[in-house]
Order: sequence, then C-alpha cells, then structure tokens
Amino acid sequence: MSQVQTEAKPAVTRSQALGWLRKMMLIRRFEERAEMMYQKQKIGGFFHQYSGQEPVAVGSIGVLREDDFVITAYRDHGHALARGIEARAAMAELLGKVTGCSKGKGGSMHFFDAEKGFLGGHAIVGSHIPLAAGVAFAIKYRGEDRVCLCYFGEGALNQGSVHEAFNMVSLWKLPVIYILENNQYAMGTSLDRSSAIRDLIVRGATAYGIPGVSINGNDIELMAETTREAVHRARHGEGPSFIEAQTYRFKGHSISDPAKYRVQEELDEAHRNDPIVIYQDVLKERDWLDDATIERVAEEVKREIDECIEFAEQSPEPPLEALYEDVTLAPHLPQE
Amino acid sequence: MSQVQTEAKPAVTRSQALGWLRKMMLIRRFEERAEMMYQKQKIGGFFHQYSGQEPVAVGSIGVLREDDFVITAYRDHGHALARGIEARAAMAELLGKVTGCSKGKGGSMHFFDAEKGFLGGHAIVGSHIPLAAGVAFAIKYRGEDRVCLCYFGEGALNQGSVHEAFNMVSLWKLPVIYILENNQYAMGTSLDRSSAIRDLIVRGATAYGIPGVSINGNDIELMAETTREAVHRARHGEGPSFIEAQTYRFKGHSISDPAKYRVQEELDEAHRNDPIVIYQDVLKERDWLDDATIERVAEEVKREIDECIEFAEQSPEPPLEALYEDVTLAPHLPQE
Amino acid sequence: MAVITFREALNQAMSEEMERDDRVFLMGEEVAEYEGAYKVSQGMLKRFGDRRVIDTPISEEGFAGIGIGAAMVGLRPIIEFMTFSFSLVAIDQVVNNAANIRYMSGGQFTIPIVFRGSSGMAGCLAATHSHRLEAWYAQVPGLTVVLPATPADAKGLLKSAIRSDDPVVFIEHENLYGEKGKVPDGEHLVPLGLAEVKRPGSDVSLITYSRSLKATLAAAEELAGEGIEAEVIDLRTIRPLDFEALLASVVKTHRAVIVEEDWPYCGVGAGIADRIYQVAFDELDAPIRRVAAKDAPIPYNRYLEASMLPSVDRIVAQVNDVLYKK
Amino acid sequence: MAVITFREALNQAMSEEMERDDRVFLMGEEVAEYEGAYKVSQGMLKRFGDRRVIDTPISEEGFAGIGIGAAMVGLRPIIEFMTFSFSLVAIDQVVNNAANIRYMSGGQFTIPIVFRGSSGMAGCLAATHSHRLEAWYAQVPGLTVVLPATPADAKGLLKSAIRSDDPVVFIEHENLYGEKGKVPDGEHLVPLGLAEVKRPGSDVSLITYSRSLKATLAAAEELAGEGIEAEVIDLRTIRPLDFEALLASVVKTHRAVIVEEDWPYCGVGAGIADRIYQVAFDELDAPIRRVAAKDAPIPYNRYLEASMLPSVDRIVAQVNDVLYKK
Ligand SMILES: Cc1ncc(C[n+]2csc(CCOP(=O)(O)OP(=O)(O)O)c2C)c(N)n1
Ligand SMILES: Cc1ncc(C[n+]2csc(CCOP(=O)(O)OP(=O)(O)O)c2C)c(N)n1
Ligand SMILES: [Mg+2]
Ligand SMILES: [Mg+2]
Repeated sequence: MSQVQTEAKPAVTRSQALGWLRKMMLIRRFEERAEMMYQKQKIGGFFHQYSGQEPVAVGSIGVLREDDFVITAYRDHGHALARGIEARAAMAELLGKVTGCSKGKGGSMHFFDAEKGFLGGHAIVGSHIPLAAGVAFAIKYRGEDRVCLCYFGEGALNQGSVHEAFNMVSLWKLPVIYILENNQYAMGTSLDRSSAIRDLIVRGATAYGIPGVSINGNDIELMAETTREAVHRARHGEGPSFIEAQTYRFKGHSISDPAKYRVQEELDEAHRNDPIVIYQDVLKERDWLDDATIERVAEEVKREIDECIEFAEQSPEPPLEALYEDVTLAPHLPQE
Repeated sequence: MSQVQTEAKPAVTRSQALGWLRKMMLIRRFEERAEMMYQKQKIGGFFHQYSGQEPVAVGSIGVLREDDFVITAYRDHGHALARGIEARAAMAELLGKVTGCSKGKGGSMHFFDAEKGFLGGHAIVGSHIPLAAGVAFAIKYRGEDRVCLCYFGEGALNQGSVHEAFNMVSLWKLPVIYILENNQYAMGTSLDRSSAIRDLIVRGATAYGIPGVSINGNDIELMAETTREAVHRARHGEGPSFIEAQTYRFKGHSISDPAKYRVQEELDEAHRNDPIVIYQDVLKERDWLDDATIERVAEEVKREIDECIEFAEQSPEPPLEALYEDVTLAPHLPQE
Repeated sequence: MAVITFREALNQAMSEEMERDDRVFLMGEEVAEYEGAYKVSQGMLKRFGDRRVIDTPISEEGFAGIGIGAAMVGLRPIIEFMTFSFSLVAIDQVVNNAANIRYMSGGQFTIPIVFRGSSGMAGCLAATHSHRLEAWYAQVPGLTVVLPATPADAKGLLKSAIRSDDPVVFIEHENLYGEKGKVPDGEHLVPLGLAEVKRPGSDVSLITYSRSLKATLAAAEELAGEGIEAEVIDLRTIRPLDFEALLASVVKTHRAVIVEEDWPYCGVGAGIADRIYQVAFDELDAPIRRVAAKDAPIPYNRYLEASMLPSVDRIVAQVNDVLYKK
Repeated sequence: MAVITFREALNQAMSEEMERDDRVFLMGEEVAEYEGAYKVSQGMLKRFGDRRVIDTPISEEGFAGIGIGAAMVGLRPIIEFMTFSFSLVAIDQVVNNAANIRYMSGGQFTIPIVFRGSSGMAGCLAATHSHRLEAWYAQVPGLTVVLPATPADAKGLLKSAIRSDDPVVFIEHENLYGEKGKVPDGEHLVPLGLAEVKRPGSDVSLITYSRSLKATLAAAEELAGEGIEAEVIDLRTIRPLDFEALLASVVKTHRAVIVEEDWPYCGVGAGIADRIYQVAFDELDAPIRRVAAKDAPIPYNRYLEASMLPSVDRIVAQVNDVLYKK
C-alpha cells in the first residue's frame, strides 16, 4: 500500500483532523496498555490488537452521523473507540467488569454499545456480515436515511455468509457499506494462500453488482472521503458499497501469535509507515500541528488511559447471580 | 436460449449421436411414466422432473470416461440415466424397493451408483458442491487424470457453500467441472428476483479466476464439445471450469408445483423448442436418422420403461430390519 | 368458533400480528409470490405488499442473519425456513447470534424474532429432508422452542411468539398443515411456556407435542377401552418446559411415557425424563418409557419410514409396560 | 512408557497413521505453516509436505464437504476444526453428508473421515467460542463421537478413529492440550466404543468424559477421605455408549452422578441417564444426579465462567445427595 496522504484539498477541517489524530493515538495507547494488562493476566481469552489499522476505523466512522450504525468483527477495540465508546468502558470490559461496555459478559471480541449504535464485535468469522445487511434492511424498511458500516478482514471473504449477504444487499439496494480491512493476513495465512484471485474488488463487489473501490486505508482522509461518498449514495437510496481498505496489522493475529510467518523487513517497512506518524507529518506540513501539541495530546491520551485502567481495576466483578441475567428479556427459567 | 444446433462439423460419430438421442428419449419417457406412477401413489415424497433439460446431462456425461465421476442435486434422474444407471434400478428406487439404486433408502432425490461413479443426487441445495471439490481433491491427491462433473441449478448459486468451494477448487486447481443448469427458475423464483447480477459467469467463474462460459445447454453437441474442452483441461492439470448451460424446465419445480408463475407463451415456446425433437431434426438433416428409426427407438424405449416398471413393481419392499442396516460399516448399535 | 386448518391458523396469526404492528414482516424462500412452499402465507403478499412479505434467494444463513440484524435495531421478523432441515445451514446464526447477542451485550440488545417452518418425517422425504432438530434448539439457553399440535394452538402460540421480545424457534409439522380444528374467534393468544392437558386421566401420564399428539390421543382412546385412563399432556413449548404441569400429572399418575418424533439418544424425551427424575424420582412406580423415532437415518421407503414413527401400538405397549401389564 | 502431552499424543497418532497409510491427510485452517492454532500439528508440514498437510481458507462448510467428498472416493481425511464452535457453520455437511450418505446410498459409499478439534470453555472465550456440541453430534445415527481425557486415550482413540471406516467426531479440549501423561510405547490403539474405569469403587458411579475427568477424579479423591469409594468411569466414546460398562458399575453401586461440561437440558447426561433408567430403574437407590454447565450462555468474566464448570464441590455435593448424606 502506498503511504502518500491525500493533501491537495484537505477533506476535513483542522479541528476534525486533530480530533481524528487524537482518536488514533488513543486507540494505539489503549491497545498497548491493554496488552500489558493481558501480560499481567488481568485480561484473558483471545485478544486481537488493532494497532496499525487505526485510520480505517477512525476515517470511516469519522464521517458518520450519530444515528448511523457500526458493526464489526472480533478485532473491535479500534472501531468501538472510534465510535465514541469510552475507553474506561472498553477497558472495564476487557477486565470482565460490570462497568464494561458489555457488562463483562462479552469480553474483547464482543464489545457492544446500543446507545452509540455500535452493534458489536462478532467473533464467528463472517457471521456479522448478514447482520449488517439486516440492519440496513430495517433502515430501508422504515424509510430512514441512516446507514450501516460493516468491517471485516480479507480472510472473512472466504465465508459463505458473505456471498449470501452481498447478493441480497445488492438485489435489494440496502444502505450498507462493507469495508474490507485487508491487513494481508488471516491469522498466519496470507491473501495469496487463501484467495483464488488477488483482486478483491472482483470477488467482493463486481460479482454482486456492488460499486467497489480499493484504496489505501491507512490514508485517513482518503478513507474518510471514500466512505463519505459511499454513505452519500446509501442515504440516497442507491444501495450498498464495498471498500477494500489496504492496511497492515502491526502485531500478531492475537496476543498469543508471535507472527513468525512474516519477514522482519515487511514489519520494519510497516512501522516506518506508521499511519499515525504519517498523519502527524501531514498535519504539520499543513501547519495544523506542531510538536508541542503532539506532546500535549500524547500526555492527555496517556492520562485518559491511565484513568481508564484505574477505573477498570476498581470496578466490581459481576455478582454470581449475573450468570442467569440478560439471557432473555422475559424472565429466564433455567432448564436444569 | 437459442435453439440452433451446431451443425458445421459434427462433434460426434453417427452411432454416438444415435446413442445420445436414444438416451434423451429414454430419460423423457422415464420421467413421464414415473410421473404417472406418482399420480397412482406408487411413488411418494418430492419428485423433480428433468424433462426439457436432457441435452445438458446427456451431452456432458457423454464425453466422460468410465472412471470419471458425476455428482448432482435432487433433480437427478436424468444424470443417473445418462451415466448408465439402469432404468429398472432407477424406477425401483422411486418405488422404494430393495432393487433400487439406493436400496429404497434414498428415493428420487438421492440416487447413487458407486460402480458407475455416480456419487449421488443431493437434496440440500448447494451441499454437494463442496463434495465435488473433495472428489477432485482426491483425484489430484492420487495423481490420477480423472475428472468430476458437478451439476446444480442457478438457484443453488446463492448458497454460501458454492462460494467457499469455488474459491478452493480454483486456488488448488482441482479437476472439477461445475455445470450450472440455468433453467430460469428456482422453484417459483426467476433468476432476476434472486441474483443481483444476471451474468452468472461473473458470479460463478470470474470471481474465482475459473474459466467460464455460457452456452445453449440444449444444443447437445455444443454441450458435449464445451464439456470435452473443460475435461481436457482438467485431465491435464489445468484445474476447474464453469459452464453455464442455458436450458428450460418443462414441468413445475416438482410434481406438486403447478408452476402458475410462468406465462403460457413461455412454456409453448419451450415445447416448440423441444431439444429432443430438434436433435432428431438435426440428425435427419445429416441423413443419420429417419422417421422409421425414430419410431423404432421410441418403441424400444417404451418397452424398456414398461419392463422397468414391471420390474420395480415386482421387486420386494425392503424388510423392516433394513432400517438399521447401512448406517455404518461397523455394526450399528442403536442408541435407544 | 370457526373450524379452520392448521395452515390457515398460522396465516391468521401472522396476518393479525402484521396488521397490528408494522414492525412485523415475513421473509423466506417462496413466501411471497409462490405463497409459501406449503401455502402457509397464502394471500399475504397481496394483502401486505412486497415491503413486508419478502421472497429471498436460497440463502438461509444469509437471510436468517438479516432477520437477526433487523431485530437488533427494532424490527420483529418472522423468518420462514421452508423446512427446519434447511436450518442446518443457518444454525450458526440462530445459536451464536439470535440466542447469544442479548447475553454478550449485557442485555443491551433484544432479538424479537421468530424462526418458523415445517419439520419432520412427512412421507418419503428421506434422510436429508426429515430432520427433527428440536432437541438441539431446546438445549440452547436464550431460545424459546415451540411445537404446536392443533390449529388453535398454532394460532395462539404463533401470535405470542411474534409478540415475544426474545428469539423463538417455532417448529410446525408438514403433515399437520391440512388438519382442521376449532379456533376461538377474535383475538386468540396462547401463552408461551404452558403445557395443556389435552385429555385428563389418572393412570399414566402421556407426555407429547407436535404431530405425535394425534397418535397419543388415539392410544389413550384405545387404552380407555381397556379401562386405563391416560392423561395426555401436550407440551406445546419444550423450552422452557412447563415443569409444574408435568409434575402435577406425574405425582398423580406415578407413571409416564414420553412420545416424540426425534431421535431417542439425547432427544427431548431424555431431557424431560431427566428433569422429572431429578424432582420426582420417589413418585415414580416405573421407569419413564419413551416412544421416539428409531435410531437410524430416515429411510425413503414408506414402510421403513412408518416404522420410525410413534404409533398407537408402540405407545400402548409402553403404557402396558409402565403399568406392568403384559 | 513415555510421558508426553495430550497435544503430542494427538500429533503422534496422526503422524503414525499418515506414515502407514497414504490415504490419510490433514486439512484445516492453519494446520500446515502455522502448525495448528494450538500447535497440534507441529512439524507435520515439514514431515509430510503440503500434499498431505493442507491449509485452507476460512471456509469450514466448504472444506468439511471437501473432506467428505474425498472420503467418498477412498481417501481418509482428518478435518480439523480450529474449534468445534466453528463447526456450527459446517454442521450441515457433517449431519447430512457424512452421517447420511452411507445410508441414503444403501451402503454403497463409506465415509471414513475424522472431524477433530478443540471445544469447550477454555478461559474467557465467551459465548461464541466455548460451545460444547457433543449432545448434538451424539444424537445423530451414523456418527461416532469420541472425547478423550488423557494423552494415552487421545493417541489410542485418534488412531482408531482414523482407521474407522465411518465418520468420527473427535472432540478435544483446549485446556487439555498441555496435560501430560504416560503413553504406551509402540503401536497403541484404544478401541472406539469402550469406556474405562479410571478409578474403581463401590459406593457410587461417577460417569464422565473429556476434561471433566480431572474434577471427577479429584472429587473421588476427596470422597475417599470421607470413606466414600467412588467408581470413576471415563466414557471416552459417547456414541455408541459402552452401555455394558455403565450397567456393570450402576448395578454394583446403585447410585450415579454424571459429570459433563455441556448444557444440562437435553445434554449428554440426560441421554445417558435415560438409558440407564430404561434398563436399571430398579437397581437405583437414588435419582441419577448431574453436574453439568449451568443453563446460560457462556459468560466472558472468568468468575462467572468458572461457576459454569463442574467443580469438586459441585460433584461432592451431588454424591452426598445420592448417598442421602447431608
Ligand atoms: C467461522 C470461524 N472460523 C475460524 C475462526 C478463527 N479465526 C478467528 S480470526 C481468524 C482470521 C481472520 O482473518 P481476517 O478476516 O483477515 O481478519 P483479521 O484477523 O486480519 O482482522 C480466524 C481463522 C473463527 N473465529 N470463526
Ligand atoms: C438449503 C436448502 N434450501 C432450500 C431447499 C428447497 N429447495 C429445493 S430445490 C429448490 C430450488 C432450487 O433451484 P435451482 O438451484 O435453480 O435448481 P432446479 O430446481 O431449477 O433444478 C429449493 C428452494 C433445499 N432443498 N435446500
Ligand atoms: Mg486479515
Ligand atoms: Mg433452476
């Protein structure tokens, strides 16, 4: 992926840009500190870092309205924070606390926030792709002009549910934007070992008559612009879009993956192209940012994450009775 | 679909052509008489006629070797007969008799014949598409030059399993030929109400990097030629092919479907283009056939089907103990 | 009270609920223009239009998920599986999304959805098309599982299922669609989770649901001729179980036979028997007997298939057994 | 006898069988280059090459079907599900094709295939990633369902599963992969369908399988301190059940507790209890008690999750109950 940011005509105002930068820095810091919490065994289960992919979530969610919807897979911390879920609720969820965004019942892979229209992290690969179609179906059914953004990895393209949902959203012109985050790997499997063709636009868009485009997803303003157009079409009844966002996963698939299948040069190259640093440079170039501000924001973010860890650690564990709560809205009668 | 037969250079010898014609007539007669048996309640369950689509099965299976494999969906009588399963074994199966090609346990939708490499009718839409890939996998694994022909309807293209299998057969270059029988309807649903795009080559072939072609499947020699090329590629390690065979279903989806969703003109047109009659004309034109021969063959076929009904009716029902037989190769221990 | 078919009862239930609540819609294969593979939705496309009665491609996993997504944001979908045998390709959606999302989100999302369709051995459909998956669905916390046996229950339960805020698996039986029965006029609701004594008796409890109710009632009739008064309990909902009703009967009769069409091992009857024993072991004068399908795939041949099914003879034999008669 | 891990035992089983039979191959997500998500196939790609150790795209339904197709024409595939939770998207293939094809073809085709992978609550994986589907698979005639608990059984049973001519669902447990145990040197086969008494006793029968064996043996140890001799039966295969072994034990002890990790209602324990009651009702001095998962989706929080699992305390409490001790 090329790392040149679109500069000719900024797609954003200065304050928006600074907000996006701050969000990306927040996500990065969140993930780094959460990883440390995991190492201390304060967090368990599977844990998938979003580091390196921040512009995809922040740029695309950045152009949404508050009443739009977002849904994603298990690598969901970035999207959740981008959508405005508080870092403390996210961190508390990782620690399994009642104050977590899923009350400690969902964990890392299953963040939810109904108020923010954040319809979840979903951990069965591909299973949320039809859900997004259903959300878009409901929007159209009610005659609203909202949209649903749905993220998934390039590995997920190999699940049958994708194929079924894409056909129907196109057939019915539903207001959903599918954003494929092509971070080059599905666990240890690179794209060319799992996809018969490399042009994912053909597989994910052309095959279903969906407008599709492949872009550098790490160019945050390009990501925002591309999403904005797709959202505009969706709001105006023109149906779904497919965006392949090329990006890169800094870490292994999950914390337990040392990612030995990657060569060091590839990783070094990715870090040299750290999208956060690049965006900082872009904004500096525009005279929208200076080193002092970066320092200040980094400090703020650091404090916010410190606080959120403090909050999460102080928060209570759910009581044992919680086991039988939230099963159904009607009273749950355990069948034991 | 256009009904012009390829004539310039016959792809077949005279005796082959006459054999194919006879096979098509046999299938037609078989289906007609079986329908009568169904009306008399000698046959139960779901029953899907192949009438009108005969050239697809006969033309493509006609170019196979004896050691190749054939697998199809629930509309399987035509493929079974084309592959050389005896009409008596097929009819007996419909009547649920022990002498049936599946010992009366599979029925109309689940014909099998291991000896003929006929790997079954399969009744869960789409479910046999991965099976065909597996057969092709085994062929390649053993370094053989056999192929597997796999038939399915255009409605089945909407199942996720198709998408998963197509990607893998292309990725691994497996010797399978997928033949989509586009008979315009999936039960009562026409193609344009179920597929986002009408060009099924894009959906079924381009999207997976599989060579694909759309042809008039009712032109039996074209069907044979196209299959022959695909088979040739598969035998020589060049991987899978996709053939869209345009055809038409004379009857409703199953016996219980009056097919009211079709206009009479469409049906009349299809009957005017009866592929059996057309092929008879083609062969007459070539001086390979005369009316007397047609008469004679029709008489032979009639006798063969009469006999097979007689055979099926005379055959015994399976004994009640058969219920617990054929569950596993190891002795079946009922868990009751 | 009008006499209508099971099929019409389902149609009325859906139509009435769609009339009163715009959030309710029907989606599935052939439900609209074809009016249902089994004509359950006859006339509904005409009445409600294609916004609310929606034909899908053959993509069960996809449209089950579409229903769940729509339910997450406030609609109340009815998703028809042409038969529950085909729900096997969509079962991940039902279990992981419909049943789990409320829990995994800490109660933030409710999934008011009904999955409905026919099921079971319906005459020479063979192994792929005759599945009874109720024990599987019944095992899953988060789901409500309903199997009506009469037109009145079909209507009343389906209306309740549609109004439920939680996911309901509503399993019909192809061979019941043509059955006729009296259905109360006007608004008719049957609460989920309640069994009904379809025939009172004091000698033995016959516990059943769905189509097996017919053979069970017939067996009870035959037993009555021999002076044995069987109580026939129609579970109607198998998750949650109406355990009080079961207990009340067993405490009275001290003997029970469970009649069902699914495979025996780990089937619904095993689940029910276990729960009765847990609470009423000392009340039982005999082991709880079961009449279920035989432990084999479903054969095509009609005689073999018939031998799989609960019959009056099989039921009577088990009743005699629990009564130690022979 | 060498002491090796459960993981190594599985690896040896597959490697030995691949060595002796070229028809055997291993296919699944990340089984080759990554050497298995849980490193079960470590070194196998190097040893057998990419013809026989095959990485797939994330397409469970597809590659499960590929395995079955290959088995139809004579290969003997081992299909790895990264976890059985993901088998939900492929379950139609397992049930309708692997289990049914032999029957539907009147015995013309055999499907010698092994579906294997981890399963169960493995620590904060939450509802989607912690499924125990053994009761579902156990209900299906045509399948053999195996759940080993020790390295020796893991090796011996997997080798037998690979040599079986019928489809085997072989369910491992993520939390057992690191467990060490003695495994006989040389060729080591454990027959399918046989339970093993892992600890003899005469006061109560504790029936279990898979990881629960550990808590059950620990509970037996604790009970022994109180003078109660529990017999611990490790089922190993849950379909077909080694009913003779169960019966022999229950006839001796007259009391049973079943310990398992799946959901209680219609779970494996219900299936087993039902079968014991059918034959040995009069032998039982107390109802068969069960220690299973709680009836709720699996929560992420570690304490809630732990409360779902069979524990020594829960087992001891149920043993005291069947012994009428308090
Ligand atoms: C149905 C299913 N199969 C397998 C898995 C295990 N798994 C989790 S993530 C993953 C890789 C997904 O890769 P990709 O879609 O590219 O997303 P990324 O992790 O790169 O964000 C796999 C195989 C799963 N969760 N669900
Ligand atoms: C998974 C599944 N869903 C639905 C059905 C019911 N069904 C059987 S055939 C059919 C239509 C298939 O149409 P097509 O693939 O075009 O084949 P054709 O019948 O035209 O030969 C449907 C919906 C099924 N058998 N399996
Ligand atoms: Mg990826
Ligand atoms: Mg068709």
